[in-house]
Amino acid sequence: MILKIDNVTKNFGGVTAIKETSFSVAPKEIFGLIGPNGAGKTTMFNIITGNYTPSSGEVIFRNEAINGLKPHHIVRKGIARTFQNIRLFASMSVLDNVLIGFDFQARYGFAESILRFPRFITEERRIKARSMEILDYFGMSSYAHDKAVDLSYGQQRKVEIARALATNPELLLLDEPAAGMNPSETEELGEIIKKARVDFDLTVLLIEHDMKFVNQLCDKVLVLDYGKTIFEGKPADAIQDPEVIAAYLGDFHND
Amino acid sequence: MFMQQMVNGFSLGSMYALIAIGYTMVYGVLRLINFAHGDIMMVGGFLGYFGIAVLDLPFGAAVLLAIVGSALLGMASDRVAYRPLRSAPKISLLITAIGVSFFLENAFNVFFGGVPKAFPVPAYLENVIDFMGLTMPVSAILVPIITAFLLAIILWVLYKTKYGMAIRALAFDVGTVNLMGIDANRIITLVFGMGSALAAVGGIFWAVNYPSVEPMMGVLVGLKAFAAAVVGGIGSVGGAVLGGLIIGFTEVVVIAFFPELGGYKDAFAFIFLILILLFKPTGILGIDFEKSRF
Amino acid sequence: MNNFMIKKEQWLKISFVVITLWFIWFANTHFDEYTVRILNNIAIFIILAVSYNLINGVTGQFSLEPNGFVAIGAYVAALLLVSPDAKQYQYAIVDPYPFVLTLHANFVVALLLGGAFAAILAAILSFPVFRVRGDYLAIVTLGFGFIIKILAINHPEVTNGSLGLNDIPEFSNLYWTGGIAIIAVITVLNIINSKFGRAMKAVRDDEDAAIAMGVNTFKAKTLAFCTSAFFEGVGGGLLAALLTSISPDLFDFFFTFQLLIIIVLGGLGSTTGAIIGTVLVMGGSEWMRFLDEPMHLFGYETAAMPGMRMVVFSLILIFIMLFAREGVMGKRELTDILKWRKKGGK
Amino acid sequence: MISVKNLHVYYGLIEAVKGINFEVKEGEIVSLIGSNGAGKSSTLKALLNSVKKIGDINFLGYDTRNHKTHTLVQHGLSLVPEGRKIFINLTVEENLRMGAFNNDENYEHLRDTMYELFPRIKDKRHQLAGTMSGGEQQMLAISRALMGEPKLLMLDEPSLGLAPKIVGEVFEIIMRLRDEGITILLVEQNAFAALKISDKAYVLENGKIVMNGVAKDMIGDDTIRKKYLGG
Amino acid sequence: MKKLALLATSVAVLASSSVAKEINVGVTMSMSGPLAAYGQTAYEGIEFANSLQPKLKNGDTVKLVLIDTKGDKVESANAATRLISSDKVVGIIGELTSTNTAQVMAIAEKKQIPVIAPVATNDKLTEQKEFANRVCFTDSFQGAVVANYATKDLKLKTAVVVVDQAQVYSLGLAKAFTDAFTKAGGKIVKEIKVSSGDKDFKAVVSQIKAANPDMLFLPMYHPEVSMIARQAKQIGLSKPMFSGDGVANQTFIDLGGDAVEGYMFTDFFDYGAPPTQRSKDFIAAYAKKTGKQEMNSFVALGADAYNVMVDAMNRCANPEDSVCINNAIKSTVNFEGVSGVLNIDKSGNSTRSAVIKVVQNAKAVYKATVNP
Repeated sequence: MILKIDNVTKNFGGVTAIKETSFSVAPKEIFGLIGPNGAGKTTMFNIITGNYTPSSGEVIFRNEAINGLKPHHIVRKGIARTFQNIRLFASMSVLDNVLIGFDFQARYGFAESILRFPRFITEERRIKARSMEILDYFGMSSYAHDKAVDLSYGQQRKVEIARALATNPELLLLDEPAAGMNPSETEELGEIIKKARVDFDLTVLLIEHDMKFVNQLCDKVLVLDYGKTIFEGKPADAIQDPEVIAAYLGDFHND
Repeated sequence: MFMQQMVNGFSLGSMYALIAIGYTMVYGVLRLINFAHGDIMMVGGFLGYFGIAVLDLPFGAAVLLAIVGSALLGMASDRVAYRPLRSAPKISLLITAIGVSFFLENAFNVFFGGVPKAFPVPAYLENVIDFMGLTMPVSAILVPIITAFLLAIILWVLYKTKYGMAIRALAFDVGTVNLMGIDANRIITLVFGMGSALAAVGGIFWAVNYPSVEPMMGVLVGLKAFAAAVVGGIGSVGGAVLGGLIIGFTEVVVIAFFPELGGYKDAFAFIFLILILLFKPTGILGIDFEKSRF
Repeated sequence: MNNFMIKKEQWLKISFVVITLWFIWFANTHFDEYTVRILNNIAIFIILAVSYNLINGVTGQFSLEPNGFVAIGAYVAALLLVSPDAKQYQYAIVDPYPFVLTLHANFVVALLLGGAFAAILAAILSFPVFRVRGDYLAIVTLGFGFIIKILAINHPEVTNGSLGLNDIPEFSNLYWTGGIAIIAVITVLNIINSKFGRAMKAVRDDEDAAIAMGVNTFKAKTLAFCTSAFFEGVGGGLLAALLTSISPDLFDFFFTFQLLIIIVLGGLGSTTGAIIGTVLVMGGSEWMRFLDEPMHLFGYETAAMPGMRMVVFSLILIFIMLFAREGVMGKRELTDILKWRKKGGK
Repeated sequence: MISVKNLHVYYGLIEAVKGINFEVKEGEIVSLIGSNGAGKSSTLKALLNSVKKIGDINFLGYDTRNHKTHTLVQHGLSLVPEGRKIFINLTVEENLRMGAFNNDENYEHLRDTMYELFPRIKDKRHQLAGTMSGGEQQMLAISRALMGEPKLLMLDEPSLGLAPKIVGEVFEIIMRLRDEGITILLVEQNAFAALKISDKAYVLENGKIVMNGVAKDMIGDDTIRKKYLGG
Repeated sequence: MKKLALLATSVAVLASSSVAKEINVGVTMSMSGPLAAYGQTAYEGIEFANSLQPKLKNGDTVKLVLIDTKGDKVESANAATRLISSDKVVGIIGELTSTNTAQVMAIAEKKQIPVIAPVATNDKLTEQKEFANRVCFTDSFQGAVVANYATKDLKLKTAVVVVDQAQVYSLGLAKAFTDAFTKAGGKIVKEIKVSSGDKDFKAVVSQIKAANPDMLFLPMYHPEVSMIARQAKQIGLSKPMFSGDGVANQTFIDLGGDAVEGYMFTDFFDYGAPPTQRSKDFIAAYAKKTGKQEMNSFVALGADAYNVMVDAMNRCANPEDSVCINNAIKSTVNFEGVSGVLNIDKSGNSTRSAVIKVVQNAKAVYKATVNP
C-alpha cells in the first residue's frame, strides 16, 4: 500500500468533518473519493497534503507517518495535488508555472543565483528542459511563454496537472478535475490521466462528482457521507449500492 | 488613584473607539485601510472651530455642522477618489487614501495655517465634577456616554435595518449585493458617511478635551485608532470599541503605574497590536477576511 | 530562442551598467551640487525602492516597515563612522555606553554591517510577522517600523535620543550611491530571475498553490524580507553618510509612505518601475518647488503659498491612481517591453 | 420576455461572447448549455449590464442599455449566481430580507411563501447561512432571488459542485417554479439535466451559438449526444 | 585657490559697479508637515523684517529665498544645497528644530556660508562649527535662569520635571534645569517622560499630584504644556509651573485658558515693554499690518535673525562676501534687535538677557529680567 489512512478523525470546533475513516490506496491504482458536498472529501485531501493535521489517526505514505509534516515537506516526499478551482500563478507564464514545481529540485543556492555561478546556469537549463518536456507531453509546449491565465479552461487544467507532475510525485491528488468540462473534454482528460499513470509511474487519488468519469477511470472508489464511509469497492458496484443511491446519487441520476 | 485612572482611560478609549468604528466599517465593505479617516476627524474638529469661532454658532449647532460637513466630505471622498477604483487592485485604493490624507493635511496647512487654533469650549463642558473622590470635567464624562449612545445607534442600524444588513452583506460579497437590486455603491457611500460622522464627533471631543485644532491632529490618532480596530478585530464594530478602550486604558494606566515607560506611550498601541495578532491573527472579535478555502 | 533571450538580457544589463556609470561620471563633473545632491538622493532611494519592491511587489507581502530598517542601517553606519573624538562631544542627553565610543570602522564595513544588522533583525522579525497575512501584515510591520523609531528616541545612551548623531563623515558621493544602486538593481534582478524569484512571485499569486508545489513559502518570504532589509540598511548607511546627520524623526512612517508611493507609481512588482517611480517622486517633488513661490497666473501675481507643492503632489497622486492604477510599468520590466516590440514587429 | 440581438462581450482585448442572438418567451424554461469558458456566464452578466458589452437587449419591451445592474434587478431580472453566493455571515432570514430589499410591503408574505416552498430552510431560519449544506444553500439562493418577485429568473450553473442527488432536487425545484408560472433562463454545463427540463436550448461554444432548438429534440441529436451528453 | 581668485575678481567688479543689486539670503523653514506651525510663525517675522528693511546701506536689495523643508532632514539638506549652489545665497536663516538646523549647518559649514538659527537652542548646535550662529539663547542659559529664579527668588525646594523625549529642545532644557536646580540646592523629586503629539496627560498629572513637589518644570512646546496645565487644574493640582520659551506665545494662553493663570515662563522679550527702539517700531508696524499687539517671540527671533544678517552684511565692504559676513555676525555687539539687546560671540552663541513672564488675566505679563 502506498497510502494508508488509518482511523482519521478531523474536528473543526464542534463539527466533525471526518469520523474514524480508514482506507488504503495500492500503488499505481486510480482511487476515487466520492460523496455529497460537505462529506469531508476535500478535508481528507487537506489532511493528506498536510494543510490540516488530523484530530486523531494517522496518514501513512510509503510506510511512513506523514501527518504533522508541513505541506511543502509532504510534496517533497512525493505527493502532489491540483485544486478544485484551478489555481495557476496568474502573473506568470505557463513555463514559469511548471518551473515552480522544480523549485525544490533545482540544486543551487541563494548566493549562487545572485552571482550567476555556473551551477545556477546548468541547473536552470536542466529544469527548463525538463519543464518543456512535461509541457510537450501535454501538448502545451507552444504555449510555454504565454500567460497561464490567458489559456482556455481545459488548457489551464492540463497546465495544472503538468505543474503537479513537475514535483515528481508518486501520488497525485486531483480535486474534481472534470468540473466545468463538457463530456468530450472530460473523456480526453480521463485518457490523459490513464496515460500519465503509466508514463509517470503514478498512483492517483481523485475527488469527482461525475459518476461516469469515475466509472471510466477508477479502479476503486470510496464513498464518504458526512464523515463516515458508506461504501468501498469497485465503481460499478457503487452505483448499484442502495445506501450510496440514498445518500449520494439519488434517483434522478438513474433516469 | 486607580479608579481615577480607569475613568481617564475610559474617556480616552472612547475617543479612540469612535474613530476606530469608522475604520472598521470602511474596511468591512471595501477592505481599505482608509488612511484619510484620521484627517476626516481633523476636518470635523476644524468645522466645529469654524462654527463656533467664525460663524458664532452655538455649540450644538457647530457640532451638527461638523457632523454634516464631515459626513459629506467622507461621502465625497468615496465618490471622487474611491468609487472609480472599485475593481482596481487594493494597493491603488490604499495609495489613493494616502493621497487624500496628504491632500487634506496640506490643504488645511496652506489655507488655514499650521498654527494650532484654540478651540472655544463652552464653559459648561469645562466644569469639574467631584464624585466620590474622582475629579473630572463634564466633557470627560460625556465622551463615553455619547460614544455608547452612538454605538447603540450604529448597532441598531447594522442589525435591525435592511441597510445595516446590506452593509454586513457587502462585507462578504459586493457583486451579489447588486443582484439583490441594491445599489452597492450607494451603500458604500453611506458607510463612509456614517464613519465620517462618527469621526467628526471624535474630532469635536478631541478638540474639546485638548482644546485646539491643527492640520496634523488626525495623523497619530488615526493610526492608533486603526491599530485599535485591528486589535478588536477589524470588520467588527464591537471589536473596534473594545480595541479603542483597550488601547486607551493601556496608554493611561501603564503610564500611571510605570512612569518610566512614558517615552514608549505611542508605541503601546502597536505593541498591543503585535501581541494580539500573534496569538489571535484576526483580532479579538475578528472575522478572517483573508481566509482561503482549499 | 531561450538562449537568445538570456543573451539579450545580459546585453541589456551590461549596457545599463555602462550607461549608468558614464552618467555618474558626467553628472559628477558637469552638474552643480544641488543637482548632484538630488541625484544622490535618487540613487539611494532607488536602492530602497528596488529592495522594498522585492518584498512588497514581487513577493506580494504588503509590509510597511522600511523606515525601521533604514533607521537601523543609518544608526549602525553612523555609530561606526563618527570618529570617537566627534562622539565625545555629541552626547548631550546622557553619557553614552563606553563601548559606543570605541566603535569605529571604515565606510564599506559600516555599510555592510548596517545592512547585516537590518537583515538579521528582519530574519528575527519574520517569525512573528509572517504568521499574519495581507492587511494584518501591513499594520504589524507599520507597528514595528514605528517601534524602532521610538526605541531610537528612548535609548540616548546609544543613539543620542532625539538629538541624533551628527558630524558623520561625508563618504557618500555619486560613485558610491550610484555604484551600490547598480549592485542592488542587478542583485534584485538576479534574484527575481531565479528559482527564488519564481517562488516569491508564486507566493504573491497564490500562496496555497505555491505550498502545494513544494515551495517553502516562509523561506521565500523571509529571503525577500531579509534581502530587502539588507539593502534598506545599506541605503540607510549611505543616507547617513550623505546627510552627515541623522535623527529619529527622519525615520517616521512618512518615509515609508514615500517609498510606497514610489513603487506603486512605478508599477508594483516591476524593478524598472521602482526606478522610474523614484526618479518621478524624488525629482518631481523638488521640481514642483516653484508651486510654493509666487506665481504669475493669467496676469495676476499670486502670493507665495509654502506647502502648495504638497497639495498639488497629493492631487497628482490621486489622479495617477484614478487614471493609471497599475502605475507606469504595471508588472512589466523594460525587457518585457522590448520583447513585446519584437513580437509586434513580426 | 427577453430578446438578445447580436450580443458581444469584451474583457479588455478578449472577446468572450461573439455576437449571439436568443430569446426567452414568457413561461418557458430556456437553457444555455456549453462547457466552461464558452461564454455562458458572460452572457448572463451582459444581460445585467455588469460587463462591457455591445448589442441590443430587450427586456419586457424596454431597451436595457442605460440601466445599472441593480435597477434591472428591481425591474424583475433576477440572477441566482454561480457558486450560490449566499451571504454566509447573515442569517437565513436576513438573506431573504436582502432579496426583498426593494419590496418592503410584500416581504413577510413572500418570506412565508418561501418557507412553505422550502421547509428545510425554514428550520434553519435563524442560523447563519454559512452553516448550511451546499444543497440548502442553493435553495436559499433561489428563494432569495424569488423574494424580488422576478419576472425572469436566471440561474447560473445551479448544479455546480453538487452531489448527483442534490442536483436532482434542485432541478425538481426548477420545474416546480416553472409550474408556478415563472420564466426561467438556465445556464448549465450539465447538459443532460438541463435539456431534460427545458423547453428550448441554445448551445454555446467559444462565444458563439452553434446550435439551438427544442430541448426534447436535442437530447436525441447525435452531435449533442456525442459532445455534451457523453453518449 | 582658483575659486578665491574668481571671488576676488568678481568682488572687484561688483564693488566698482554702482548699480544696486539683489542679494539672495536663503531661508529654510518647515512650512508644511508636522512642524509647520513653528516654521510659519518664525517666517512671519523674517518676512516682516525684510519688508521693513529690504535694502542694505549701499542700496542693494536683500531678496529672501524661502525653501520649505516639510520638517524633513533629507529636504533640509536639499534646501541648503540648493540655496548655496543654485540660488547663490550669501547666508542662510534657518532651520527650525535643532536637528534640522544641524543638518543645514553641516552643509553650509563646508561651503563657508554663515547660518543664523532663529530658534534652535540646543547647546551642542554651534560646537565645532565655524559658520553656525544663533540669535536665541541656549538651553543651558535658559534652564539656569528658571532654576535660579525658582530657588533664589521664590525659595522653591523640590521640583518635578516633565520632559518630552521626542524633542531635542525639551531634553536639553530639562537637563540644564536639573543641573542648575540641583546645584542651587533644590531636589528633583520626579522626572516624567512624555512624547510630543500627546494630548492626554491625565496619568501624568495624577503622578505629579502624588509626588507633591513645590513646583513643576515643563520644558516643552505650548500644545503639550497647555494640555498638562488644563488637566492639572481638572484634578486640582495647583503648584507653581514653569516652562521655557516654547510656550512664549499667545496661542499657549488661548489653549490653556483659565488653567494657565499664574503660569510662569522665560521669554526673550516683552512686547508690552519693548526693550529697544527697533522693537518699538517693529511692534508698531506689526500691529498696524496685522491688527495684533501681541507678538510671539518666534516672530521676534525670526526678525532678529534677519536683522543680524543684514547688519553683518552692512558691516562688510562687500555684502556678498560670506566669510566676512560670518565674521561680522560673530562680532555683533550690543545689537539692538526686536527681541532685545544681543551679542554674538566667536562660538556663534548669543549672549542676551531673558525675561520671566507670568500669565495674568489671559495675558503674559512681564515679571523680571534676568541678565546673563
